[in-house]
Amino acid sequence: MSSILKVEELNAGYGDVQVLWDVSLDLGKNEVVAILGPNGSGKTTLLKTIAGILKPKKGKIIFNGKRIDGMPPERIVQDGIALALAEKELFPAMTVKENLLLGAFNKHARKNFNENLELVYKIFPRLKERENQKAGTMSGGEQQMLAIGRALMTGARVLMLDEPSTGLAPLLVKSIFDGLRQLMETKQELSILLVEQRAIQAVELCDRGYILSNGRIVYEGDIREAVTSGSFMRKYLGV
Amino acid sequence: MLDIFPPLLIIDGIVLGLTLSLIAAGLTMIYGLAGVLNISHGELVIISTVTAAVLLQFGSPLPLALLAGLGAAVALSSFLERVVLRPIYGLEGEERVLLGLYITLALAIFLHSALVSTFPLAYLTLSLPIPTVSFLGLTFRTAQLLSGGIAATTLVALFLFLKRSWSGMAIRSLTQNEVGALICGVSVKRYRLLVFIIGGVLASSAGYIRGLVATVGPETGLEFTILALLVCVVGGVRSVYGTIIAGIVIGVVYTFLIAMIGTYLANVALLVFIMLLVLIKPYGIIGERW
Amino acid sequence: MNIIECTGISVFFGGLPALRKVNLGVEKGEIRAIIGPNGAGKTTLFNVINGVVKPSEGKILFEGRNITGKPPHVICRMGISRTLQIPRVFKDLTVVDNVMAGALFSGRLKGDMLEKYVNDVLEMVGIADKATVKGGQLNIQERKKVELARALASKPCLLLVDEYMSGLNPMEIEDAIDLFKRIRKEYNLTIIWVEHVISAVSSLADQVTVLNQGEKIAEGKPEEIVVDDKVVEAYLGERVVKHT
Amino acid sequence: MTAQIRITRRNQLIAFITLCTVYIFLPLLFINTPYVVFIMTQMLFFTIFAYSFNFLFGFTRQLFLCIGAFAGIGAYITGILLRESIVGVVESVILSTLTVGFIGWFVSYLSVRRRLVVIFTGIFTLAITLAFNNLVIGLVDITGGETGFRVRLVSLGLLDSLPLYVRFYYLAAATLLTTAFISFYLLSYTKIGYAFRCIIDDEVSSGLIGIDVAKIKMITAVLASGLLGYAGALYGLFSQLITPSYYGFLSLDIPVQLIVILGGRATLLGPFIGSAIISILNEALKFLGPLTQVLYGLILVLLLAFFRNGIVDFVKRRIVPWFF
Repeated sequence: MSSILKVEELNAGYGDVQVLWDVSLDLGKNEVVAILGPNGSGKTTLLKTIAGILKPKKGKIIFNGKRIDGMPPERIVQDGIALALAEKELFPAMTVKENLLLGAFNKHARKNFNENLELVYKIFPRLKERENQKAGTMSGGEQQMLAIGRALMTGARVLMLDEPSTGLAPLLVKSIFDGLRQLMETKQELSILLVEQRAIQAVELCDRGYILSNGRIVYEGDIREAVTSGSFMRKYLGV
Repeated sequence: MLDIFPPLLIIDGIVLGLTLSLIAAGLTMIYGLAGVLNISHGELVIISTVTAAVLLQFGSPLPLALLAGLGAAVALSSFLERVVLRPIYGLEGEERVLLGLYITLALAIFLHSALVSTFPLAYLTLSLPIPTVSFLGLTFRTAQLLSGGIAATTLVALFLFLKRSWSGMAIRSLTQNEVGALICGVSVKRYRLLVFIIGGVLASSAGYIRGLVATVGPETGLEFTILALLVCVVGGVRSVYGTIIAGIVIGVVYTFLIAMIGTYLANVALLVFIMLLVLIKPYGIIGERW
Repeated sequence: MNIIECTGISVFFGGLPALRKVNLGVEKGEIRAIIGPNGAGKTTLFNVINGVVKPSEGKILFEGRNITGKPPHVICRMGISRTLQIPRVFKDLTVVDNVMAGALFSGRLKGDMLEKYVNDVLEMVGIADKATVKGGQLNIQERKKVELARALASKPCLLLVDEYMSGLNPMEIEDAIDLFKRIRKEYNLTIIWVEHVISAVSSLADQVTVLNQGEKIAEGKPEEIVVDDKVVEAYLGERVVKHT
Repeated sequence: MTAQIRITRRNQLIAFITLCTVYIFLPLLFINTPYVVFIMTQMLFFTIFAYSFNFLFGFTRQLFLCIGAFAGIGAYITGILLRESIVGVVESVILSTLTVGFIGWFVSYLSVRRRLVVIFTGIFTLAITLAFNNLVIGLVDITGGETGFRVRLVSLGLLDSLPLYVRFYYLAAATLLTTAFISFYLLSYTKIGYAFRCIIDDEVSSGLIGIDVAKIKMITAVLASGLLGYAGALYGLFSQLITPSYYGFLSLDIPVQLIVILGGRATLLGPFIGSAIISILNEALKFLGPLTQVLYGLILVLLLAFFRNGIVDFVKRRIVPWFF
C-alpha cells in the first residue's frame, strides 16, 4: 500500500521542552492507523506538529510526496490534513452549522460544502438535529462529534483524531466509533490517524498501530496482537 | 431642570452612543484578535477628521477630503499593526497585553501632541443645507437624523459582514478560539491586519458622523478613546454585539447626565460607575465571555 | 499517624467536577505515587493540598492541623513544598540564589545553617556546578533540578512532586530514581508524586493511588496496581478486561 | 556567592555616597542662577514621583496610572487646608500623606483581593486619574477649576535661612535621598530585598516558596502612595500654584513613566538617571515648544519597542553588575 503521510525522525516540543524523540511513522492510503500510549507520551504533540501548529525541531513530514514540515497550519489544512483535538477547540458562541461552515473555510472545501455537510449529517445525525444550537451549550459527546464533523468539512484526505473517546460515556463512545466506521465505508480516499489512550476502541477500527511511550515509538505493528498479548500492559505503560 | 425636551435628548444620546459603538467595535475586534487594548484608537478618528478638515480648508471637494481622511486612518491603523505592534506578537498572556497597552498609550500621546501642535485649528464641521425637519409635531435636526441613520446603517453592515461573509466568520472564529480557527485553516496574520483596517474605517466614519452634529477638534482623540474604552468594559471586552448595546446605553446616560449635572461631574459619575464595574464584573455585563 | 489526611475532597470548576470525594492518607516517610489518565485530577489534587485551589468540599489535615483553604505561602511555611509540572525558576536569579530563596522564606531554617544547607541541597540534586548560572539560562532538566532543590531548601516534611520524569530519556530516569531514593533517605521526607512514567513509579513508590475522572479508583502496591481490573480499564477501555 | 554580593553592596554604597555628594553640592555651583536650581528642584520632585511609580509598577507589578492624580490629591489637600487656614503646614502635609497612602492601600487591596489582571488595575487607576481631573475642574468653588489657586509661601523652619530658591531644593533632595537610602538598605541588606527580587521575577513561584505576595504588594502600595501624597503636597508648596494641569496625565504621568522606562524598571538608580536625562532633554528642546510632547511620545514608543529594559539594565548587562 502506498503511503499518504510519512513522518521521519521527528523531534518536537514546546519551547525548550522536548516531547517527541525521533518519531517515525507511516500512514497508507485508505488506512486507519492507531497511535496508543498513556497520557504525557506525546500523542497530542505529534498531531499538533503534523498539523503545523507546532514547529518541528528536526525531522521530516511528507504528505502525498511533498514536504510539509514548517508550513503554516492554514496551508496544511488546505493541502488536506485535518485535525480534531481532544479539547475540541470549537467556537462556543457559534451555532453547530456555523462551526461546520468554518470547517469548510479553505477554497476547495467551499466548493464541496453541500456534499461534505451531507456526509457529516449522515454519520452524525445528532448534529443535524442540533444544527442551530450554540456549540458551547452542547454535551461533551456532541461537541466531540462536532469537532470530528468540522475536521471532515475541510475535505481532508487525512483525518487526525485526538482521543475521540476521552471523558465520554460508553454509549456515546460507541456512537462516535460507529460514525467513524460508517465514514470509512462511505468515503473514498480517506485515511485516519487515530490517537487513543484506551486501546480497545482503536483495535476495533484498525489493524496496524504504534505505541508511543514517553515521546518515543516503542512498538509498531499488529495492534490486535499487541493488545491481546500479556506483555501489552508493560509495553504500553513503559514498565 | 432640563432645557431640552427629553425625547430629543434621547435621540442625541442614541446618536452619540452609536458613534461610540463604531469606535468601540473596532477596539473590541482588535482586542479579540491581537490581544491589544488599543489606546491610540481614538487618534484614528482624529487623524481622519484632521486630514479632511485640512483638505477642505485648502478647497478640496468634500468627497475627496473625506476619502483622504479615511485613507489616512486605514494607513495609520495598518502601520500600527504591521510595524509598531510587531514586538508584542512574540509575547504571551499578561506580558503581551501590558506591552500592547503601553506601546499604544505612548503612540496615542505622540499622535495627540503631534496633531494638536501641528493642526491646532483643524476642526471638522460638516454642516447640512437643511437644518431641521418636522415629524410627528416635533422638530428634529436634520444632522441628528442623518448621522444616526448613517451610524445605524454602518453598524448593520458590520453586523452582516461578521455574520454572513467568510471573512467575518473568520474574524469571529479567531476571537472565540484561536487554535480552533488555526485548524480550520484561518490565517491569523491576514485577519489581524484586516481587523485593524476595519477598525480604521469604523473610527473614520465615527469621526465624520460626529462631524455632522458637532465640531471635532484635534484634541478630542483621548476623549473618544476613553469613552469607547468604557463602552468596551461595559459591553464585555470581546463581544461586538455587547459593545453596540453598551454604546447606546452609555450614550443616552451620558447625554442625560451632562444635561443635568454638567460635563465634568457627568464624567466623574461615569468613571466611578466604570470603576465599580471593573471591580464587580471585570469581563463586562453584556458580553458572554472573553 | 498519617502525615497528611485528605477526606472527601471535591472540587468543581464551573459546575464540572474535577475531583469527587477523594480521600488520601499518606504515612510519614512514605513515597506515594498518584497516577491516572488525562484529566484525572492529579494536578488539581496537588493544587488543593498546597492551597492554590480551595476545595468545594472536604478537609485536609497536615500533621493533625487543619490546613484547608490556607494560602500557598502559609502552607509552605508549615512544611509542604511543591514542584510544578512545568518548572518555574526565578529567571534573573542565579541557581544558588533560587535555592537560597527557598531556604530563606519558608522560615524553617535558622541563620547560620542556611548557607551550608543550601550547598548540601545543590550537591545532592546535582546542580552545584551551575550554582552561579542564572535560572533563565538553564535547560528544562536543569530547571527541574533547581526547582526540586528550591523545594527541598525550604526543609519540608512533605514534598509534592509533579511529573519530574517526563521528557527524560531512560538513562536520566535511572538517575532521577536514584536521586529520589537518596533524597528520601537523607532528608527523611514524605513524598507525594504525580507521575506518568510508570516504570519509575513501580521501582520507587511504596503505594500507588490511581485517579480517574476525578475519582479514586484504586490504591495499593505498584505490582498490584498494574494488574488491577479497574486500572487496566481506565487506561485501556472496558473490553480489554474481558479479553484477558 | 557571598563575595559577589559584598562587591555589589560596596558598589551600591559608593554609588549612593556619590549621589549624595553630587546632590548636596551641585546647587552651590549654580548659586547665582536661580533658574537652574529651579529646574533641578523640579527634577528632584519628578525623581521622587518616579521612585513611587517604580516601586508600584517596577517592583510589584501594580500598574498605577494615577501618579499625577495621587500627587495632585496631596497637593490639593494641603493647599486647601492652608488657604482656609484650618491647620498648619506640618499637619496639612501629614494629612496629605496619610490620605493618599490610604487611597493607595485601598486600590491595592481591591486589586489584590479581586485578583485583577495588571491591565484592569491599569484601567481602574486610569479612571481615577480622569475622575480626579474632572472633579477638580468641576468643583470650581473649592478648587478654582482650570486656573487653580495660589498658595502662600510657607515657612520651612531651619531652611528659611537659605535663599528662597534653594530651600525647596534641599527639602526635596532630603526626601529623595532618604527614600533612596532606605530602599538601598532594605533591598541590599534585608530579606525584603530578596523577596522583591523574587516577586519581580515570578509571582507564582514566590508564593510557593513562602513569600506573602499580597501583603508585600499592599505594603508597597501604602508606602509608595504615601510618598506621592507627601511629595505632591511639597510640590504644590514649591510651585505656589495648584492647578490641574500640573498633575495631569500628560504633564506628570507620562514623564514619570518615561523616566522609569528610560532608567530601567525595578532598579534603584534608574529614576535618578532617567530624570536627569529627561530634564536635560527638556531644557535642550525648549525651543520646540509643544513639540516636546510629540518627541516624548515618540521616544516612549521607540523605547518600549526596542529598548524595554532601560539604561541601567543595559549598563548592568554590558558593563558592571553594580546597580540593582
